[in-house]
Amino acid sequence: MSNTTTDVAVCPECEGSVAVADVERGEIVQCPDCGAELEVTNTDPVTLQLAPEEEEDWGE
Amino acid sequence: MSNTTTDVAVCPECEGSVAVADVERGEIVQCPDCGAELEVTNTDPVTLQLAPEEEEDWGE
Amino acid sequence: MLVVKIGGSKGVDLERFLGDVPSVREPMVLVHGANHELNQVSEQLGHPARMVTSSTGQVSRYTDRRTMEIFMMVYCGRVNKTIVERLQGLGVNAVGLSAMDGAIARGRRKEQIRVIEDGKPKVLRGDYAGSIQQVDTRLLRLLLDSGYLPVLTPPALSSEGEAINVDGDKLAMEIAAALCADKLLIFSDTPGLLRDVRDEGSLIGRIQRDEMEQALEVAEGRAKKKVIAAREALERGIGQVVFADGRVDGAIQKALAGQGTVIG
Amino acid sequence: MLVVKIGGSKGVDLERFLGDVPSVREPMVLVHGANHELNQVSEQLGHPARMVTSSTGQVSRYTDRRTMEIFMMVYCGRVNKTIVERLQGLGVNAVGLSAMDGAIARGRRKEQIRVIEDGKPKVLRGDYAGSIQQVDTRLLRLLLDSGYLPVLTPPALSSEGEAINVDGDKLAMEIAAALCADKLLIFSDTPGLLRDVRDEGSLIGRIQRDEMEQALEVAEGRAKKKVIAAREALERGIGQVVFADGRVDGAIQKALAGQGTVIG
Repeated sequence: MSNTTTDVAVCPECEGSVAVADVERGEIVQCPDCGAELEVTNTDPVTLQLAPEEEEDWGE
Repeated sequence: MSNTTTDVAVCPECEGSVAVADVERGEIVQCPDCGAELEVTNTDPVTLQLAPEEEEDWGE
Repeated sequence: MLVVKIGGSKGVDLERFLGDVPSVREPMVLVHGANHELNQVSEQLGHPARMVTSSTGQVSRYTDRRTMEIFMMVYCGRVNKTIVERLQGLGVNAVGLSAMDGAIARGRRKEQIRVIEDGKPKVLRGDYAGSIQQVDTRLLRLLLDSGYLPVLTPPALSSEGEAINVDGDKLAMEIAAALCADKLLIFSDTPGLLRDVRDEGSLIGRIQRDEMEQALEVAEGRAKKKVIAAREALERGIGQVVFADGRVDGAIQKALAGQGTVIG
Repeated sequence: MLVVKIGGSKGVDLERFLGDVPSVREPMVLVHGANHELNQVSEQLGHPARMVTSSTGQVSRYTDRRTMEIFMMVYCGRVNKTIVERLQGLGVNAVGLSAMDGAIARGRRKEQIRVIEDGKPKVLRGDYAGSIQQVDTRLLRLLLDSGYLPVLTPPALSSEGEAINVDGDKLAMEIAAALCADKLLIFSDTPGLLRDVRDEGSLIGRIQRDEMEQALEVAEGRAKKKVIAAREALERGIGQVVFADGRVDGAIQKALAGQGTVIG
């Protein structure tokens, strides 16, 4: 058993609980209840916000 | 006594002999006979040519 | 009117390519990249390039503020001015500019971008990169009408007046469209668009306007981005787009004569 | 017509200085150096600056080809384009140029120079540095007449079309003379010319045209070079030369109002 720490955060969309392990700031996770794509804005403790839309076409 | 190696080169102006020790390429030495300012163009063996005139005013 | 894009790929000998510029009689804007040099200098300065991939596979450079400083040094400093130096030495009255100068190209900075890094989907912020929204050709026309040769490089300007990294091919295409260029010549270290990127013999010679869709299937990775740009270029009124070999002597004249992949 | 020189000294906050530019109504050319940044980046790239001294005590940077590449990166890349970015953000339509662009300044490259290094007199070759012989103002006038603000930096062009390092103050003076500028404002990290370089209170306020010789005795090192440039500037028809403090808010307006060392 690897000693991953599992955190439980609240989904900002449906207030369901989202279990996350070993996430980095900026990482995108999916809410198991409502399926919303959420961005990890902090890791200690883990806080989530709705991830921005996908956008194409950047620099070189 | 430091083990400086002394070379003897020929002055291009007066063909006098110029003894030089531990010189670098580009260094300026003076001919003991005619006083001309000479540039060391090579060190192994030492060769001399007349040094260019002094010029002022360069970059930053 | 001609717009010529010379890439930042390492295979192209810039010195040799520029030797052909004096032979070009018509008004011309030269747009260049410096991708390869930027990777080298970033490494030397201890801030190695961080390439990120979008979920659709598009690869681009994450351009934080430190990267943008090095970007300016390499694109606007070393490569742009080495080109100007070389052209002036050939008697061509070049004027080197970034797309910020005279606010030539303005774009929108992506506040945050979604990428896949180490297999994980992420949101990245503080990326000084974006897409071009508008081109102001007044400065370019002023220079062209007075006989100068503009040598243009990213970065462009965001609406908030910040430097933003924009794709060199896209910049060339936007400039060509805005100047209603007859031809947009895009040079790199391959003979043109290849059916099989590993086989330089698999050159696609000609793509008529109605064969664009098939061409899109053929191209991979960076080449795919180039075909997308070409299609849009034709839609925007540019007469012809040519992907040609920047490594050969007389590269520009050969491309003008149709050597490479001619589209439109 | 105003020519403003902002030095490469580390003491000046460029961001803050540029905040005053929008307040200037008359046509203006901004000339800048980047001495301090060049020393830093040369160090980081493992090619540290090699300063050499002439037999008359003049200190300058030995500019071999590798140094010139870094020079272009720092002067024409980082500093020039950061200034353009900042000014565009302030709504000033800046156009960044080196003195090679449009062949603005041509000069003679010294094939070899005589220096004193480690106490020994030497001849150094391969120095891409020189003095300005001729200025072509057409590109600058074209830009000024169309409402752009040229932001100019060394290097200049040698007669063989090579980039050459030229003194930033001299470049500003040559440009001011060629444009028949009313005022040449030279900013640095001191209040102006000081009787005693260690004492910022020893500011020389005014030097009339006939007091130039005494001023030359007062100045030391880099300041001496500045006074020589000022004298020549007046002889070449520039109305007034002001050495002023680049660190204060509203630096340009204060210099225009006579704060600093006013000559002529």
